[in-house]
Amino acid sequence: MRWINRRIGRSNSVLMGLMPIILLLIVYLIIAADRNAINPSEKILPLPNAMVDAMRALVFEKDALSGEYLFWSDTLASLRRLGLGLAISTLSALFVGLMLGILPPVRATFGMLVTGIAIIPPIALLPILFIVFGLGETAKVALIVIGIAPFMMRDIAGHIGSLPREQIVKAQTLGASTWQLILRVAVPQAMPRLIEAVRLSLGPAWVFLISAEAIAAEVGLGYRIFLVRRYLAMDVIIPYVAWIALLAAVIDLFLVWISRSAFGWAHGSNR
Amino acid sequence: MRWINRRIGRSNSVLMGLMPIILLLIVYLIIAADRNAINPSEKILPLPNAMVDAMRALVFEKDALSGEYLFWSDTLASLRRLGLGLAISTLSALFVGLMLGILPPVRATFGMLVTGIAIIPPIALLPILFIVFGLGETAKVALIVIGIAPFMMRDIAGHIGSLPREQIVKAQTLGASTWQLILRVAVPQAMPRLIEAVRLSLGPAWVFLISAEAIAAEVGLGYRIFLVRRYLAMDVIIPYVAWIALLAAVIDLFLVWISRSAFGWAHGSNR
Amino acid sequence: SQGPQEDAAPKTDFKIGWSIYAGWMPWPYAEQAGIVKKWADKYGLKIDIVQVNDYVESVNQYTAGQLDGVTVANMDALTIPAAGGKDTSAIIVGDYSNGNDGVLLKGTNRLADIKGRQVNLVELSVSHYLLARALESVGLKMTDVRTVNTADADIAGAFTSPEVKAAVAWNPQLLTMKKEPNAYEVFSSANIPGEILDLLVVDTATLKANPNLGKALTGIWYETLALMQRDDEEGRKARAAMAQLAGTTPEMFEAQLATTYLYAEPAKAVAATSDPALIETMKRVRDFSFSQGLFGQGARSADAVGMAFPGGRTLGDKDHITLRFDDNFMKMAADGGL
Amino acid sequence: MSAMLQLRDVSVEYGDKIVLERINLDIEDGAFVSIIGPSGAGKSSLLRVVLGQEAPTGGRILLDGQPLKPECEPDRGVVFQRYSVFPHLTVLGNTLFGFECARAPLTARLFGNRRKAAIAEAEEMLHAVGLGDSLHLYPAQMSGGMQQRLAIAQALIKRPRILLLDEPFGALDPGIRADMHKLITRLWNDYALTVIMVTHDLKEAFGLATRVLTLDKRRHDPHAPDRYGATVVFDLPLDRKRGGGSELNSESIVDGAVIDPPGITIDKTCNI
Amino acid sequence: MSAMLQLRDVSVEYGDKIVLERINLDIEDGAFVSIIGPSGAGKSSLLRVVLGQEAPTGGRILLDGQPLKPECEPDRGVVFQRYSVFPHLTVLGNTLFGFECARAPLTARLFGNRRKAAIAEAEEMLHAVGLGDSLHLYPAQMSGGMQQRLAIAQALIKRPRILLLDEPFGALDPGIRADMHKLITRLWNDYALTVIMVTHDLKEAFGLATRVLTLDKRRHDPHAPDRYGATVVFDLPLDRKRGGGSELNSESIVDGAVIDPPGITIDKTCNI
Ligand SMILES: Nc1ncnc2c1ncn2[C@@H]1O[C@H](COP(=O)(O)OP(=O)(O)OP(=O)(O)O)[C@@H](O)[C@H]1O
Ligand SMILES: Nc1ncnc2c1ncn2[C@@H]1O[C@H](COP(=O)(O)OP(=O)(O)OP(=O)(O)O)[C@@H](O)[C@H]1O
Ligand SMILES: [Mg+2]
Ligand SMILES: [Mg+2]
Repeated sequence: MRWINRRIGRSNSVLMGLMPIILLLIVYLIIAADRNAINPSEKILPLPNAMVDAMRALVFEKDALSGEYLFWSDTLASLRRLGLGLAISTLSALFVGLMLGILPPVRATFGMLVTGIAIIPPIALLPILFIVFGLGETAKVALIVIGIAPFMMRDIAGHIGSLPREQIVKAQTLGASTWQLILRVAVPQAMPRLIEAVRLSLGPAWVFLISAEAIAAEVGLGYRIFLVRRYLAMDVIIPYVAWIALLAAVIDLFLVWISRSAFGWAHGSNR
Repeated sequence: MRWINRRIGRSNSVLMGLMPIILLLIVYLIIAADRNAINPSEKILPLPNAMVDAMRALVFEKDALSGEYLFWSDTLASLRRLGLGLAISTLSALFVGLMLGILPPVRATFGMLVTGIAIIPPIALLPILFIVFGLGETAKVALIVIGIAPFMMRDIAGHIGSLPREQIVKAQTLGASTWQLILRVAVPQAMPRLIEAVRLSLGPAWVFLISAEAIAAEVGLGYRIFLVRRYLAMDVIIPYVAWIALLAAVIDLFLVWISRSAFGWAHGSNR
Repeated sequence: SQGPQEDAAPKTDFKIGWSIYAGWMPWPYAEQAGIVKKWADKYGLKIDIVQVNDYVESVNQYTAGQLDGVTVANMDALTIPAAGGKDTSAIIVGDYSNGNDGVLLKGTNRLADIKGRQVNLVELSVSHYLLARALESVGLKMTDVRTVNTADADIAGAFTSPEVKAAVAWNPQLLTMKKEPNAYEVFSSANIPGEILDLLVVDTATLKANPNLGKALTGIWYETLALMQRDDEEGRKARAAMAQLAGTTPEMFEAQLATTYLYAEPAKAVAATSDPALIETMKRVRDFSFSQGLFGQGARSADAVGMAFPGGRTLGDKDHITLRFDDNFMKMAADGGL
Repeated sequence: MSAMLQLRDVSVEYGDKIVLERINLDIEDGAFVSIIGPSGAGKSSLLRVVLGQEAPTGGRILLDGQPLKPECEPDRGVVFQRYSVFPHLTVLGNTLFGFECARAPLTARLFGNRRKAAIAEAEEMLHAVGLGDSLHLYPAQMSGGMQQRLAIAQALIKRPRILLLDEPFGALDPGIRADMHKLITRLWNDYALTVIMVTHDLKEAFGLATRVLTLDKRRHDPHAPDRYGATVVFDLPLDRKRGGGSELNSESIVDGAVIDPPGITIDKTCNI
Repeated sequence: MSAMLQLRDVSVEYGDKIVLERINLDIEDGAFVSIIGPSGAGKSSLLRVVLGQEAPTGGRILLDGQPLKPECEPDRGVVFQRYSVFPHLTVLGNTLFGFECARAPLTARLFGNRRKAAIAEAEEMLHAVGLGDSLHLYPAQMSGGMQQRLAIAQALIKRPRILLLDEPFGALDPGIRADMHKLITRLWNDYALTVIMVTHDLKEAFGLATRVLTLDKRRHDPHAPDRYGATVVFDLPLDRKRGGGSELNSESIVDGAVIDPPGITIDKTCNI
């Protein structure tokens, strides 16, 4: 059977998907074991037992200074910032993306601006951001929003802009005003795409979150990673990154699930 | 006339697009003039004349030590890295995206891996990156590639995966093998989307380039920005960022032009 | 593999990393001025002076074996490569910070007012150490302040934010931050002379296999220092070039040099290295680092990392000596034996 | 009184290609106009300009004596050739859409009793087009003919003043097609609609309409096929009047169709 | 010898909805089978399983006695109901695609003389379907009927062993439709094709085919409309034989059609 036509069952697919990941893990273990054999205090590629040791204190023991379980307070702080950043970005992307995509005058006026903002690397202008947003939580959330929202806006605008013209015409002949058309035709059809855009932005969002936490923070996953980078504690960094990947994967799966259950029409077998 | 139906002419659209940008400039000038009146050694929001002064030496004067025009050698170095990073990302996105999108077994095996890589924030693993790729040009290009390629791969895979099933079936009934189907049906239809993905990735690519140059470089736009950031020399940083935005905008327009001239079929009025 | 315990074979190509700091600017200048090539040729070597913009990354890369040597502060030499099991030799003690690091407060010039404030600084760096020493000097404890980790590249920008009321930083950022209206320097490394040392370290195994590397580096260093110390046109030109390499003006650079105590003559450096006060300093640095957990979760005592000093004196675990203060090459330079 | 819809020298071009050339046409209020003509002649293009979806390249279109805005208004309904319905709405949702827009300007959604009333109306229409059993299917789950019927129901339920139909019954079997003929005739009668319908079925064209237009090229240059556009070559008024029964004997179609295939004979003398 | 294509108890379900129920069918080599039936009966679904695009939910399909792989092979050609052509290829490119796949396994592109020969062949086919003037248009620039003709040309030029047509002539005017009838009859004759065609035009169904199948539900439960699926309710062999002339008097259609509208009369006695 031709490769294009081979359908893979659900459980098989999970198994096959795990294979390369397990392979990578094994490769890592071999290289790490090798390096550890040469240098018993190897820091760069620690073995799992070193990671477990390093993490145990962070996960299960209260920090003497703050009286908190560092790992969990890091996770909570980062998730709060990420959630807020994603929520603001998603809402503004929906709003601005729709306007840009469906209203030619808005596109003419603000299209260039959004492209411009999308293009300017925000981390280059940090001092100005500090003035506007200060150094606290606002700044961190703002960096996430500035980092990912313009991309999402453009993506949604592009998607809405390419809705078949017939649909727009049809809606108008059925009496839809601009507002009704946005509410009932554009928004619902933008939703699955919006979820897709959030999924694609998840990686960049973490990047900006970690950058923000690297710049000024007292708690957070990115804070901890950049802090312990000062003494090359890969035995903490690697578990933290794995934890971030796991969190991101869970969010990703959750988004897929939402999209499938709420917008089934967009996932039907397209005949 | 309803807002949805207002078509804006080309020249009008340019004028309207410039308006908010000019407005922002004016706002900047007012605030900057204000701050400069209060504090004559204001550093964060410099006035244009300060920027011109600061840039003159970089743009027009040979550096005594290296005998180079710093601004131009920075630009050249950064553009080379960016170009290489984008080229590698684009090619790998095309290749991997196609395979993931069209071949179910490949998707089952590597889909999870690509998602995983897309999700892991590469800057958290910088030490490992530099160890693997060294401190030279490779690492900088690699950071760009790791930063944007997974997103592009997923985007292309998604697009190819949602090609109407009829087309795939039709091609097979016309005798196309998997290879021919990829070559003649999937690749050409992926191209406009690929250009779109490059456009959307341009912003993140600059972010990663600047991050890489901030860590290890001797020349480059991001290097210079981070070098003078220690002195809060916004009179250099702002022109540099503006220059980056201009370069990015030119690349963006160029990509739009390529897409329109080479893939006209994808831009025809969809009736 | 780049395992440091391996007996490195003799080789001729070396990479030395540096990052921007007043006391280290002689290195890139020496390269541009041809001094590096001159000495390298003399010993039949090829020495590459590599700039790493991000200081921590330069030390990390050295630890990872990507660089044969790196410019580093004494505390970081101890906590990153040495604690990471990489046997490291400090062959040049270049200077100590004599005001290059400082504690800044806004709106008050009394150090004691820092109590209860939020302090922005690069955590776990020499700034942290300086803060600890400053607090100690007025009888405060670390828990009396709240520290916020702030990236060194951004601390100058962050300090302009009205939220930030206290910060610890080093030059050149410190100079920029001092200009902020209402900012006072309430404590500086000038109050603890000789405790924050700037070193050139190389991999011990590489050095053993290639003693010529140590000779060439020491030769380069002292020839360049001699040049930049001159008060004539040439000396000024050298300093101006270094200023430009650091991305700043000659005036600013001179100001930074003024707070850097350079051991311009090798004899002085040798004296400082063999002074028992160095052991005292390193003990204090070590204890601070251990209390902050910088030796990693595995370390059970401050003695986990062993250090060796001239004259066979040691500190900490004698069986695991990974940081060696080696004055042999500086001695050779002092004796004109290079 | 002048005609409701007036086309004056209307032409449509795509780039160099001239599709419609100087079309002059008056359509009276309440007319049922069939448009026939070869494939690619420009029938759909003509509907598009009348709909307001595209502006003609040349000439003017007047509606009630006023220039037509290049915009689609709810007084004109349409069924596109490639039947397009909203993929994110069910059959019922698609049919309700017009009501919801008209009756709930702000939310575009109906609730409570008003919703029930609207649903009842929609269900009646859907039963009439034979989709009474498929209220909750999404378009992706329907056959081609079902989607086409949905598009018809969606347009008819609004009772637009002018109804533009582009091969509306093309994908339907004869039985359902006959039902549709009856339905459209009834609505045309009861609500005084003006209908413009493109079709390839001559019997349908002549059977339903009060007037048949043929669109074709008058001149053809074999070396430059795009040089001349199509125009109205025949304009045939029929004597069918509103209120009269359909000229098409729908009964015979239903009788002779799928239900009883052996009854069908190919009648060579049948000249359509 | 057993039939070329054998369906044994084939059924198709979508979720709870039973569409086709236990279909048993033998189709001989060289047959021309028309399938008629009400909209939504499952005609397209039947074509999809025969094509291999979908696997039947139950039952077996045998081709030449071998189980059919759930995969589309080049021995089966298809024209979909919603004519789908490649949007990124011109008319010529779409038509050449089949040749290029067959004759250039590696590059899927032809060059030089081989390309010229292929183009000549493609142009001939495109002339036959009336697209000779539109070689370089993209699908987005064509009318519905033109796209449908392109899809037909694309499938016919490969001369597949089994040709599956889903309402192939639905969007065509009578003149072109008659040309198409002649074309398909000629190809069926000359290349010994087996044709399975879904159509709503009874005259077409009976005029072209050697056998007419009617697909419909045998039982219908008004309270559970999805409960029973459609099956073959009538299976009518006709006496048309390969090589014989078309039963359809195409001439009369061409004569009586668009070219000369006044000649058309609605013949009420015409029982189709
Ligand atoms: N993906 C799906 N999910 C649910 N039901 C479906 C799906 N696809 C098709 N159906 C149902 O299958 C039935 C048959 O569809 P099919 O397209 O085969 O009909 P058809 O006989 O070709 O009709 P038409 O003449 O209108 O084209 C329809 O009632 C339709 O609702
Ligand atoms: N975007 C376009 N660019 C170029 N030519 C176009 C475009 N749209 C339509 N045409 C041309 O306009 C002509 C008329 O198209 P139209 O769709 O109006 O035909 P039609 O009479 O509806 O045909 P059919 O009966 O096949 O639907 C066609 O020849 C087509 O090639
Ligand atoms: Mg048409
Ligand atoms: Mg069908």
